[in-house]
Amino acid sequence: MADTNDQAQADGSTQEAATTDQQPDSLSGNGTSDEPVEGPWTQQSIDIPDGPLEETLSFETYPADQVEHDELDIDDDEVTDLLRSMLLQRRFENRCRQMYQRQKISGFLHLYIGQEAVSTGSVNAIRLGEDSIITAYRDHGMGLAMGMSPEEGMAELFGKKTGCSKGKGGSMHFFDAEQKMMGGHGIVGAHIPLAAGIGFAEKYKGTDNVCLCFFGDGAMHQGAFREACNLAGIYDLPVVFICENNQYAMGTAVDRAFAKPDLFKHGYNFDFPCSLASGMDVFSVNKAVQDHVENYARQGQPSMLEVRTYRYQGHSITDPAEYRAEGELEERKSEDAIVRLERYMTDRGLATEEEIEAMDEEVKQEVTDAIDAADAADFPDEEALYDDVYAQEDFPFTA
Amino acid sequence: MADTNDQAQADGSTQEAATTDQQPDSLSGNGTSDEPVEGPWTQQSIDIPDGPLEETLSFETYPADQVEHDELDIDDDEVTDLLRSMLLQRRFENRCRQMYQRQKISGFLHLYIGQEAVSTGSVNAIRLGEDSIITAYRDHGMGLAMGMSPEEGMAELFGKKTGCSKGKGGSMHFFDAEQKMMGGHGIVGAHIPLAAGIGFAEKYKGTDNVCLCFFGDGAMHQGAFREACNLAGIYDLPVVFICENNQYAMGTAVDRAFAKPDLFKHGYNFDFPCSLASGMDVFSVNKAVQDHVENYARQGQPSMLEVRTYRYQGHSITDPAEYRAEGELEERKSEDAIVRLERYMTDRGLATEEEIEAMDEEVKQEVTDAIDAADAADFPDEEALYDDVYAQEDFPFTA
Amino acid sequence: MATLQFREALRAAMTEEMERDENIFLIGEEVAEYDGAYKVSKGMLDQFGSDRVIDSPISELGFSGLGIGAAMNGLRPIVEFMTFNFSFVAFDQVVNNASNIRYMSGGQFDLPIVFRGPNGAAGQLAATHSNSTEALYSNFPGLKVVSPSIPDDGKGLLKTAIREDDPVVFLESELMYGMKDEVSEESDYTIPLGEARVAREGDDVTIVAHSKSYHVAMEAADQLEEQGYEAEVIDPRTIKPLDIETIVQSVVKTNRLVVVDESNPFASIASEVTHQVQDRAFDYLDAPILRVTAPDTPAPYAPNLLDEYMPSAEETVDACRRVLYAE
Amino acid sequence: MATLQFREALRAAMTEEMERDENIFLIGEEVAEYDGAYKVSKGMLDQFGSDRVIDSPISELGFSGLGIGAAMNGLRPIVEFMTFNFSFVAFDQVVNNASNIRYMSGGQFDLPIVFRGPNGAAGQLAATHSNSTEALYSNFPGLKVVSPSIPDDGKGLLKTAIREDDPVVFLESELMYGMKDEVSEESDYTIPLGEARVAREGDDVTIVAHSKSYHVAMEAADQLEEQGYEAEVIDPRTIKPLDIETIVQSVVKTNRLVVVDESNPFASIASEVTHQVQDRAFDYLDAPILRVTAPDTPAPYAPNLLDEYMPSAEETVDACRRVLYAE
Ligand SMILES: Cc1ncc(C[n+]2csc(CCOP(=O)(O)OP(=O)(O)O)c2C)c(N)n1
Ligand SMILES: Cc1ncc(C[n+]2csc(CCOP(=O)(O)OP(=O)(O)O)c2C)c(N)n1
Ligand SMILES: [Mg+2]
Ligand SMILES: [Mg+2]
Repeated sequence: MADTNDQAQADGSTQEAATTDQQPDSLSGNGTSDEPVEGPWTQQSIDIPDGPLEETLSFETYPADQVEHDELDIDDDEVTDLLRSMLLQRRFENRCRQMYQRQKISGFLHLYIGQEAVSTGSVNAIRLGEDSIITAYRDHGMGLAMGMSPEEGMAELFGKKTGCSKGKGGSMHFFDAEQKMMGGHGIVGAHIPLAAGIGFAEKYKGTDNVCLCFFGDGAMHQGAFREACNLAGIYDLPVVFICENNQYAMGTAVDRAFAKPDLFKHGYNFDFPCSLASGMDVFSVNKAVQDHVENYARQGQPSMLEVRTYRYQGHSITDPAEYRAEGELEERKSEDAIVRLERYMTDRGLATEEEIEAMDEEVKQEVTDAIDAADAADFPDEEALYDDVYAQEDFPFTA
Repeated sequence: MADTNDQAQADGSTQEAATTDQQPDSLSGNGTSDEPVEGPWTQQSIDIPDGPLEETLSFETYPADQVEHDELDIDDDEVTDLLRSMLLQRRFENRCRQMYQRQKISGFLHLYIGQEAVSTGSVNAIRLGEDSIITAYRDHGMGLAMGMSPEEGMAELFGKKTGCSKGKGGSMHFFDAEQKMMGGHGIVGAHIPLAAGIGFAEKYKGTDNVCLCFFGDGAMHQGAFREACNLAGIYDLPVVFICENNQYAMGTAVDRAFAKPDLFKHGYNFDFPCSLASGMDVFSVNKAVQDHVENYARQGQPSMLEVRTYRYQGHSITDPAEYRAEGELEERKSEDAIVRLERYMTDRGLATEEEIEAMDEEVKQEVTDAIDAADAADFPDEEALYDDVYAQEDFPFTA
Repeated sequence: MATLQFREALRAAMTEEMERDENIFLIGEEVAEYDGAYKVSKGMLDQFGSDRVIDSPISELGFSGLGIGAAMNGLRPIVEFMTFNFSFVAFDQVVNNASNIRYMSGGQFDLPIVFRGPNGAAGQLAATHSNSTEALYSNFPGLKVVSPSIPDDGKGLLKTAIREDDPVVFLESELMYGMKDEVSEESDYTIPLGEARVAREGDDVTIVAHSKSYHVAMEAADQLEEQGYEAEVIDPRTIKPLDIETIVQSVVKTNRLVVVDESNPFASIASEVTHQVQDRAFDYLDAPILRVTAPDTPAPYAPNLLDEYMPSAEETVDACRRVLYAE
Repeated sequence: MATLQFREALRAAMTEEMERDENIFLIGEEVAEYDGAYKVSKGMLDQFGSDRVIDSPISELGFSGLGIGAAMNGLRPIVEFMTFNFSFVAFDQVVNNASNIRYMSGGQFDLPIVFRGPNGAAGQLAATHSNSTEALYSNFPGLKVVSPSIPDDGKGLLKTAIREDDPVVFLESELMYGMKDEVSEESDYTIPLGEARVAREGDDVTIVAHSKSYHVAMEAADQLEEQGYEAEVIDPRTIKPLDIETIVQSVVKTNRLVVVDESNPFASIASEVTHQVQDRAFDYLDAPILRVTAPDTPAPYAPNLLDEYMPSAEETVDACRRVLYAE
């Protein structure tokens, strides 16, 4: 990012974090050989200003219950779609748990239950199929929210050839190139630089598409976060870095692991606009992501958004989550984003309880059908072991 | 770091970056099994406060020419020592350049000329032999400032067995375990986590020794910086993270490479006290490091200090440094820290020009003697190739 | 002797050593409050407190480096990688810092640090979570690499590793943590690094295998016995230093060698054993040395593909029969 | 044919490909304004502008990952590591992301990315700056590994690598950048990956060597000739896929093999060549396969130790004489 001459001046001038100053276009920052760099610092090393230097930061917030669907250009039918999307994720994953117990699913299984407003609210804020999303291994919800069919998802979990990744990736590796769902990634933090690259490609090709990069609170520990954000900053990449803070990384609560647990503020080191949103209200998420996408990412300004949410299940299916405080889960559940949206709809006459009930039944049936389809599908052929290792066809290289 | 409940509250309360709040003692942060964590966030995910949230930061500065030696508890003789130390580094490295041309020295050779006030001012602020220092590959100056003899240094550069690392490490790897000079490290940024570990060991053993960790502006790009700082923050480690900002990483000027070129502010993400000092005045450096050591590090509070300085030579001996702006080097040289200190001494009658001249000659002779000694010394015995690979003696393992 | 799970044997090693030497500490993700992702460190926080059993954020590079710095400054860290897949983000710290600082400093610093955790495939976890790292780490001089196959060795070797003044990469296995076996209760039970264990004697063919593959090899040996062949099974236990003498002696006797190693094959431990053995026992070999490894593909998720992927006793028997010219 | 330095041949490859396909870009430290740390990309910023020749901060993990993401999204990045020593901080990106994403996604993404830069020892740079990485990267399925020894191959192979839809690790050499030789000027000059080059024919002994070691091997072959032995020198050029057929054919003829490889020996390319050759040509081998490598120590700084450390023509001649039972 540039236009930092003033800041580098370190003259104590007040500056808002959420500015959207004009960014230079060159990918290599503000230095090219034609325009020789005239760094402000050449005046600076000796002329350190008298201190203390002060700087005031400002962060936008998106609390729950503050915005209604019509303010967000969401029409009544779409509200139903939002609920349907969230219900589908919930019902799908409830059955995943059961299928794991029945040993239809194996490996790691990280459930997203409780966080559905984040995926649904976010996906609704982008141009699906043009903008892209990348996330970590807790990815079923995002996949479904992006339009992946429950059959493809369930088949992947069952390790079937009809799965979204042909049974090669499993739970942590849902991919859907068509919808620009760029995965499902299992190494904590390692997909964050990929997001910078995805955004880079959009800028390079001259589109105004953006990339939403989701990662957990725990992923922010990885050096990858810093490197990726800084690159996005200097190359002005259309990426929104979204921390899905569900308050734990496995058993580690955020404030045990961060010197500065206000995660949304961590964009400061990259001069990003930074905001904090509630992840328990699909409209709050939607508004926050819309703002970040339209005001920042599409303008070539990377930014940081923290969404506070909560996972109801343990980290993975084998985690009893004994590290929670007593009553914590129950309290969280009382704010459930699905229940909230249902209430919102009935309160406003957008749907009756019966209609919602019917939709829920429909969704459950859809998931049951998905399970049946996945069950009926074939495992990959044995030769598939050697497929897709390389683009090159003649593989294995040596017999 | 802890006591962040208020910040995590994100309630917009004003907070100074340079606070030195009491830190908890437990190495595993503020969560232990005896004291169950009661995270503030459990109230928070839904109760996102109304925004915008504001926060005011405050940073200390240490400009040049603002502090005199007696205010720093430096007596008159010590001032002479400081000058001598800086002169030794300068003269030593000038001869290094020559010795490289004569092919006595090979490999990479990164000269520190121009930055001597940083090493000398810093070393004078610690308890040598108890506190430790770790730095990158531009390490000759730091070694000499810490009391390494020029013979040992020069012999290392010549690849002789009498070198400070027995000829195994060369220019980038000066080590002196005795003085707690923990190296000399060639992989950019990779020594920063080591500093956290060195500090960790001091805390673990219950000393109040500290570790100064020096790194270049370029090293702050590495994810290692983020990870190390955060660990230092949560474990309350006695480390001062000192960025020696000489304004370039190889040919890349700071503001081309950082989304936020105010490097001293990057401690914010770890809730560190952060300051900015001039590296062209040995007293400014000394005061800044003293403050950070005594007020923060010895109290178990990691902190961040940026020292603005300048390297007169190219990145390494083979770099013509054509990326500089015209006149830039000359302007920098006009602020030379050695010239400044000499003027300071003559102005105050601490030394006459003749005395300084004489000392300079003495130092030059010392360097000449070091060269002669290095020249006369033996290369390592051929079997030394197999020494010090392991502590274990019987090596190579197989014939 | 006590009957212990593998994880308990490892825990016993750490616990006994930590009781003996207060400079030893354990750091890693979820090792303390969570009792370890795989419960290897269960109860250790309670016993040693949070100054010595330390939860780390998900910063492998950071806490590996912290361990190395602490080792340079007088402590003896045990660094747990939740799995060795995650050591790749810390790769530079292990292979450039831990391995080289002693050498580059002319021997001024001891590096008494153990990097430990599970290695290799552990079920349907797909490609990024199924890496075998022994070939990578043993390529680097300055590191020692240990990979026990049975709980008793786990205990004895881990105790030794902790006492070493050199950095040790100690490779365990998720799938073996629950395995129960007899484990020595001697308080000073250490097993020297670099000594292979001849687990089963036989005259017909030598099988070298470590970690999970060792159990595959033992099963294969049983099957071979039924077919009338006596396999000698050697568990190298330490990959580096490798006890090549013991392997060569066996090959001199059997004239045939099969290496079982679940790693990807290219430039693997199996390749290395082949090189060293043919160099030293060329005239004794009656057949090419064969290896039974994972194929040269990433690990798949689908259960049938994964079955196909992992080395099996059947493949091992086949390889042995081939070097025995039994078909 | 033109006479070009190695660096110029590589630059020609990049330049021609970038002229052909605008989705190709170059990113790395100092590649643009500084013209490349070793001047490989000299002038490319001027030709292609700062949108396609891009200076990166010292964030190997970050910009490698950026390259991978860009490759997933339709571009064809060339990622320069200033040296491959620094790829270790990006190791996870290369070996877990670049190599696996095609597989884990069931083939939904092409990964047309080249990671290139100098590899191996380059004079007195000491241990952390002298790593040979070919064994490490070729251990990972999903990656291809190329390491040319002469400028013409450099050009032809780099052009091919850039056109591949698979991730390619392309290993160059600082010490060879200045080497001049004839290079094809054909506009579409590509050399297929996986085809070795028989650089010198001979009936007595086969020497396999790549990169700098290739030149050591050629020198050894000259010396052997003077001693009355004809060595066949094979430059594999591509480490993965490895053209084992060509090597085996040669061994079938010469019955003797020496591998020269400046890497540390344990689980190295040399080990792998040994394994594959003895597997396929067991009955043709008249002597054990020997390797001439760096010793199993970190690289030292002192000039005399470094001389001792690097594989030499003399050692290669000695090894050849040993397999020839010439002494
Ligand atoms: C580099 C790395 N280290 C460790 C792990 C093991 N691991 C998997 S998930 C996880 C916790 C991540 O927490 P967070 O980022 O908050 O995501 P959440 O599970 O809460 O969605 C850990 C430590 C890993 N996959 N990758
Ligand atoms: C991880 C890594 N990447 C790249 C390099 C090559 N390199 C050596 S020094 C350097 C510049 C570092 O600049 P800075 O940190 O500002 O230190 P300075 O040279 O200015 O003292 C680079 C890119 C390296 N040694 N390590
Ligand atoms: Mg989390
Ligand atoms: Mg610098």
